Amino acid sequence: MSANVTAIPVASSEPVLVADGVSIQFGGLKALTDFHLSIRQGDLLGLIGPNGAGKSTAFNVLTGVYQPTQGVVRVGGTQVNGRKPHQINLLGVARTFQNIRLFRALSALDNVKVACRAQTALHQSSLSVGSKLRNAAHNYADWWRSLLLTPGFQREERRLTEQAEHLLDVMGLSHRRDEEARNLPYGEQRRLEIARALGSQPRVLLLDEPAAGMNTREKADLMVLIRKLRDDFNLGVLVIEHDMKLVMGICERITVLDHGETIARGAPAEVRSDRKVIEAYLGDSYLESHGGAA
Amino acid sequence: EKKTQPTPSGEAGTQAAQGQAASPGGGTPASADTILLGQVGALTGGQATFGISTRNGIELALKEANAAGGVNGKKLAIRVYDNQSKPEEAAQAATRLITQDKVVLILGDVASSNSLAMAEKAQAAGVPMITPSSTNTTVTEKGDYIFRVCFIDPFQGFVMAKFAREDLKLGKVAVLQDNKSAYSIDLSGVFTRKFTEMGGKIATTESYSQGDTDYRAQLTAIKKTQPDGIYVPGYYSEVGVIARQAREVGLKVPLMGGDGWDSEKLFELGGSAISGSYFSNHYSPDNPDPRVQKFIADYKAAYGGVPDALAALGYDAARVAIEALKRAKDLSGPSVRDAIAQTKDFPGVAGTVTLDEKRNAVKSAVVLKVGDGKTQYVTTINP
Amino acid sequence: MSEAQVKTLGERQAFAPLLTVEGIKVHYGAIQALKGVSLTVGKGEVVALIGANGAGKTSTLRAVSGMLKASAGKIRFGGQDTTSLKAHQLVPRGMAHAPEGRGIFPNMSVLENLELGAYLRRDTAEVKTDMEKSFTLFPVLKERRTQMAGTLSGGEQQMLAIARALLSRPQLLLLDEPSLGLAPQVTETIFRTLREVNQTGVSVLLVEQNAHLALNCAHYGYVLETGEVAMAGPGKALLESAEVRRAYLGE
Amino acid sequence: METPALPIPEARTLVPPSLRGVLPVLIAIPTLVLFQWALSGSDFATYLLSVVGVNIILAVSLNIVNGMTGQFSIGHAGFMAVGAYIAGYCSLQLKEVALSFLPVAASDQVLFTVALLAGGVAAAACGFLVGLPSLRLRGDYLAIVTLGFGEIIRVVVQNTDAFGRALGLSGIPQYSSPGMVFFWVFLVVLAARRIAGSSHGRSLWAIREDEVAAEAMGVDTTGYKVRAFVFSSFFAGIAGGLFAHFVPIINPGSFTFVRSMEIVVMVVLGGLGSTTGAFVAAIFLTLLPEGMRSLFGALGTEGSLAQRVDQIRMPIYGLLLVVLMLARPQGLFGTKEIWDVLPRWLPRKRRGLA
Amino acid sequence: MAQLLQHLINGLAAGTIYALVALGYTMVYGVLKLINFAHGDVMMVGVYMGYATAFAIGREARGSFLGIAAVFAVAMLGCALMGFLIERFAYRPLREKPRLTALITAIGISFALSYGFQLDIGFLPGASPRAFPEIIEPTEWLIIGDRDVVVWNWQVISFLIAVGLMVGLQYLVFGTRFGRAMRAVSWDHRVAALMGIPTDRVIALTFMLSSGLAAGAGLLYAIKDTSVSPLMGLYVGLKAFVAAVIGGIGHVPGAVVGALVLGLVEEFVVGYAASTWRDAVAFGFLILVLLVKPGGLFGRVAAEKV
Ligand SMILES: Nc1ncnc2c1ncn2[C@@H]1O[C@H](COP(=O)(O)OP(=O)(O)OP(=O)(O)O)[C@@H](O)[C@H]1O
Ligand SMILES: Nc1ncnc2c1ncn2[C@@H]1O[C@H](COP(=O)(O)OP(=O)(O)OP(=O)(O)O)[C@@H](O)[C@H]1O
Ligand SMILES: [Mg+2]
Ligand SMILES: [Mg+2]
Repeated sequence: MSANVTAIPVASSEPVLVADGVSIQFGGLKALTDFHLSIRQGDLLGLIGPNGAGKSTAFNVLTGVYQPTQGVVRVGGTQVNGRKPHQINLLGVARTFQNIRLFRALSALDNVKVACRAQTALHQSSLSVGSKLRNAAHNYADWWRSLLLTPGFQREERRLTEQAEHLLDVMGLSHRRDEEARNLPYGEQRRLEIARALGSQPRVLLLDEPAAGMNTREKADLMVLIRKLRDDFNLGVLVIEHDMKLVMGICERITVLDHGETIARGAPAEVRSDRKVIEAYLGDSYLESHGGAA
Repeated sequence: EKKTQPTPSGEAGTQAAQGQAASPGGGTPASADTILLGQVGALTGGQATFGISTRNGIELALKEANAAGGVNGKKLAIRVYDNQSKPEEAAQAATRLITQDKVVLILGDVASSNSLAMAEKAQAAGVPMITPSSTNTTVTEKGDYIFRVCFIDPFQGFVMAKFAREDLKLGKVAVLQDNKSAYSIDLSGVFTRKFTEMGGKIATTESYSQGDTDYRAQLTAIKKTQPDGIYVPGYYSEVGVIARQAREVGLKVPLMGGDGWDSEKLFELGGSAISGSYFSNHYSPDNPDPRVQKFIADYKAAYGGVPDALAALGYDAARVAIEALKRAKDLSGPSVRDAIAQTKDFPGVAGTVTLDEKRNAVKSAVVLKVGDGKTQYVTTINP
Repeated sequence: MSEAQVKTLGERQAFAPLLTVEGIKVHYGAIQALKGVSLTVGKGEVVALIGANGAGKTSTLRAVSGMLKASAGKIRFGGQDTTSLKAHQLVPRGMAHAPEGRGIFPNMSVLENLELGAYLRRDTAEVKTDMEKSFTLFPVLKERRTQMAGTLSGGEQQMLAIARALLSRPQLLLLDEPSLGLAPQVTETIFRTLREVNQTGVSVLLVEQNAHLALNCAHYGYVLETGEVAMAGPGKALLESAEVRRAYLGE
Repeated sequence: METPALPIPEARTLVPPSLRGVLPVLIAIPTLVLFQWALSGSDFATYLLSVVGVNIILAVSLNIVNGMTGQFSIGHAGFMAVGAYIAGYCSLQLKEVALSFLPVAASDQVLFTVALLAGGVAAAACGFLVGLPSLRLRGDYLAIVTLGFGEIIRVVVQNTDAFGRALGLSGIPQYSSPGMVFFWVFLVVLAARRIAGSSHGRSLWAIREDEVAAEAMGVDTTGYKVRAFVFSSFFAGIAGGLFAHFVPIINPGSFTFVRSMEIVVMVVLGGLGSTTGAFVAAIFLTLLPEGMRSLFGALGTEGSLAQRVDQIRMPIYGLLLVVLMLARPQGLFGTKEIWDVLPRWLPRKRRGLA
Repeated sequence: MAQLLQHLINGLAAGTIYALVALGYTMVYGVLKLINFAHGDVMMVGVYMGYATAFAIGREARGSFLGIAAVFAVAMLGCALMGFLIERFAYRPLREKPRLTALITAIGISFALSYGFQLDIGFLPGASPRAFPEIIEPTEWLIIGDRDVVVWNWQVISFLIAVGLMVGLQYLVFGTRFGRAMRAVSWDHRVAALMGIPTDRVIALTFMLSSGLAAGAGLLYAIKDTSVSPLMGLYVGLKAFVAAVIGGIGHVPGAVVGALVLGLVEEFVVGYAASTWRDAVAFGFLILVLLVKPGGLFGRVAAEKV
């Protein structure tokens, strides 16, 4: 099955990304235990928890950076345990990083185009030898097309450029089109990372602390932006964030981790008033300053 | 389908030569009354000492010739280029000598791969080339412009096999060859063949790489086979150390080798361990011939130290060239080539040079015994 | 020197000056990050530096701590001209800098990181007690003593960076966005600690995105805009100013 | 504003898209024929230009792995050796063969091309093998594997009778001409530029910048690294084949690790990732020793110093490398190309343009 | 059996020398992440310094303890100074620059030294190998059977020195303040400076230590194999570098173990298989090790947290 992502029917009620009882251990440290999650397109979910709770680790497991020691990750119904991150990305899962990881010497446009490019690649639908060979043949043939500058290739390049420009525009970065990524201010780098992730035309977008390093005003803008992206691109979005205003403000459901374990899950209001969450994460003062339940 | 092979034959080469090297009518860019020769040799890298010895020998010969009035009133000069012991550098340097410096003749390198690379260029351009000390047979097979003033590997291998079998009466000999050197591999091959033909036995063949300094592994392996002698056709730069380490692991049998051994440094590197070993060579400094003794004295005065075979051969090659230049009717490639080809009974310090139809010198070889700080003449073996 | 028009709100509490920065400029290649920044930090004072992304807050701290060489201007610290001193020469004079991006040593254990904080100190016994103090401040660090710092979570790393900076017993602590990526609770802890530290007489120069927190905590504040000081004033006064509320608090 | 990987300029209306692929070739071939014709009769220039060309191919191809992809290969001479020996061996075997339907010269060139491609493909196959460990190995560890590979190739050749062992292969027909060499130079430069400007090139850049992020954005990093190795070693093999056909002797001593380092130096000096930088640096560093020869040659042929000039060349070369690197640590053009940088070196012009 | 034992001893002796040189590579790499390609050539220069000293003090003085000490002291101090100068002028200006640039200057210095010492002008020694004077008279330390197995005094001395240095350096790196500073500088010298660590001095000292060690290693090597030449640095340097990588470059005991393993592998290939394939097997072994353990025998590929 080598279906193209864009061909998948929009707004399916099928979950796109599913984690089923996922655990991972580093040496003796249980970073994530029995983690369950299910995201559909159009969902806007939050993942919170104290520092070191295992939130980023969860992202890494979902995107194939780490292999779970237990449990199953599924994307669009296919089990993806053992697959490489790029294969999972091609299935429609994109992410940003807690510590910005842009291609620093590349222009903003090229950063996005790198991700756009993925759509022209074949999906490695199975791990069989035949499919691998086919894939390899396709890839080498693709190099030849770009070497020969075939009209088809030129059209493809133009399409990529347009697509990337569009994404820059959406993220309000058009004026930085040709600037090297490392020269962008921090906030714009964060946005560029999101634009890049969108380039791979994901069905699910994972954002790891997108508001970190932003001031209150910028955070407010970001909230609007995330909602807009969800709607315009029909994305499932999962956000890790420590800014409660942001998380509580936009997320429909929230999962709370502590020491790798899921200690609460539910609507913001429920989570916010959960004793365990307050103890482990929010702190009593949060309750004071925000006046308990909404 | 066979095709006529477009190898640079003498005729094609001649035309090229007339177009370039010979066009100024023998004049050189330096000035009209100088004849410029060229040398390509290893001046840097692992084989640098060979190139430098050769250069010294050549330089001495030129100085003498110039002191004696030069060639037909013209002074001789030489340009020396380094080939870093690499064939492509040798080819480049040879090409530069031929086409930029417009030398009338080039003197080649020691290492056969490098001489081969030069020979290709010299032959194609129709510029005569003499290699002083490349003993590999293929070098002069490159064409009729390529000569040598030394004997060839098969002969030298044969000499030592004969000496080992008949004079030293050895039954079982181990071979330790330098795997990076075509010369060493050739000698070891010929020696192995001849020695077994004469009824001897090869105990084992081990190898090392030029530049190594630890041979204990090979020597320990050799020791196990309990040979009567060890044939080490390498260069003195390694042989000296090999001798020391052979003694160290408890091998007391004699070592034998070829002309690559010949250097004053052999005694320094080998210390007392090398004493009592034998090697075949082009000449013996013991030779009482006054010409030889004068050469040795002059060389000592100019460069310090006893000249090795490479210096002697460089000296001979240069003198053969100079004689031929004197005899040649002009300085064009073909004339010089013909003049060199006629070399007969030329009295060199490293034996009498007569060039055969394959442009190789037919010479006898001497066997020397290494003593304390000097070599000692043992015997002469004729082809 | 293009001294900007600095809008000053309110009177500054009197502190004996510890750090004085006069018109420093910093360049990264062709980019000019600081165009003449002047500020002072008094003994025992907490000073906040706020501003949008790329305003030059980090660059200011780097220039002060000697990580960067200012191309113009003067820096005086503890009564000495330190403009041309290198970073490692400033540490023994009482400067500690917890840099942006935390700058922990990932391939060393938590404990070793802390020990590096006390690199110049010879009073082993007191280092021990100081270390115990930081463990009570940040209990996670005690738990993770032997873990490689690189595998700590982001927040844990930030705590480590601060704890390490304190271990040199500085007179002036430079903190670059200490709340970055921290859970709300931890952020509070850190600011509480900051106040405690300040109580012991340590001056703090604090760069923060969370203007609310920072200005609440600070005696005095500066607002940086594109490499220049645009506004200055006591923390509370800035917090109440309409411009700051609009630009940095999103109100 | 420049970007490191210059995207294919869009909407260049002058040339129809269907032609853009082949246009450079159409221009190059007659140019090279002219070039070849202009050179005929000057053997030294011919030889030197061939060496320069081969080094350009080596540097530009290595730049694909070291510069664009950010991997660190120091075994390029090994791939060159594979190409040289395979192509040389083929030509020696085919020496007596002629294609009856072609004139001898044309037939030779056809056979030569076949031999070259055989060498290139063999080298590419080796590149594939060497690229595979990049799955697991990073940075310096990958580098040492490439170095080890190069050394293994050398030992294999040295022990293979068919390859002439230490003596090497000699008598290889001298088919290489500067025209041919520069045709391949042209091909490798064009290919490198087109790769750099394509989505593949961007993926390579991405790997160089941040492998984790590239992987997360759907770039098959291992696949790309292997392909970069294959591509780069193919051209190294071609360079080896060309080399073998003008020296025309090859022996293991020509493909040592020092040789690999020389190519790395060209790439770094040119600016990692800069194709034109590698190009210019290759020319400069190849001609430098020869230039010193000419310079010293002016001293005349007398005297012991004059005899030693060739010995002094190499230490000077080494010191010069240090000085050059100190003077331009980012390389000649950084990651940019000559047309991005040159205008800035000519300040007056720039102001005029701006 | 005796032969096996002898091979074992030979292999360890060869490995010991690799180990001493590899330690220098590993230290510099540990701090600067720089493959100091000039390391082998610095060693070569050190050997020639020792060579000159040995001649200067004369034949009688050579065998004495003071004589030996003088030879080692001159070579090691001389090299330490040279290491300092090289670092100061060729590497330090490039510290903020891409890592490969320093590698190129290292190559440049390597060329300059190895070719420079081939000149026969002035005090330079010329290209030919020279015999290193016997400063330690070789004596049999242990003889088994009818000289079936011989262990020499210098083999024992070198081995003990290598192991001692390994322990000492390991302690230096992990047990001392200076070592902690080295490791901090190794990760990020800018942040290290914020801890009060004088980074320039730490790096310079590391270089001097590594260069001094190289000289010492070179002298032991020269005592063992008696032949010294301008190219010795290239050959030994490459092998020692391989050894350091096998052990996990940057890892002190790893360098020693890797070197001993490499020495043994080479020895046994020559002794029991085909001597012509020695280098291929050595590198094949290296590649094999790396494929199984991508960070070398002891090294860890730094865990990168995403
Ligand atoms: N590669 C690794 N090796 C060892 N431990 C790890 C590794 N990656 C993460 N950990 C540990 O797993 C735990 C969870 O880390 P994680 O980064 O997922 O936390 P987090 O919830 O994202 O925290 P933060 O909000 O601070 O970013 C931490 O204690 C961390 O030390
Ligand atoms: N290493 C660098 N190279 C080039 N430009 C830089 C570098 N570091 C900072 N800059 C530029 O200098 C300016 C000031 O940067 P600085 O990091 O000081 O800002 P900041 O106020 O700390 O911002 P942030 O809130 O994003 O941390 C910015 O325009 C930035 O792009
Ligand atoms: Mg995290
Ligand atoms: Mg900042």
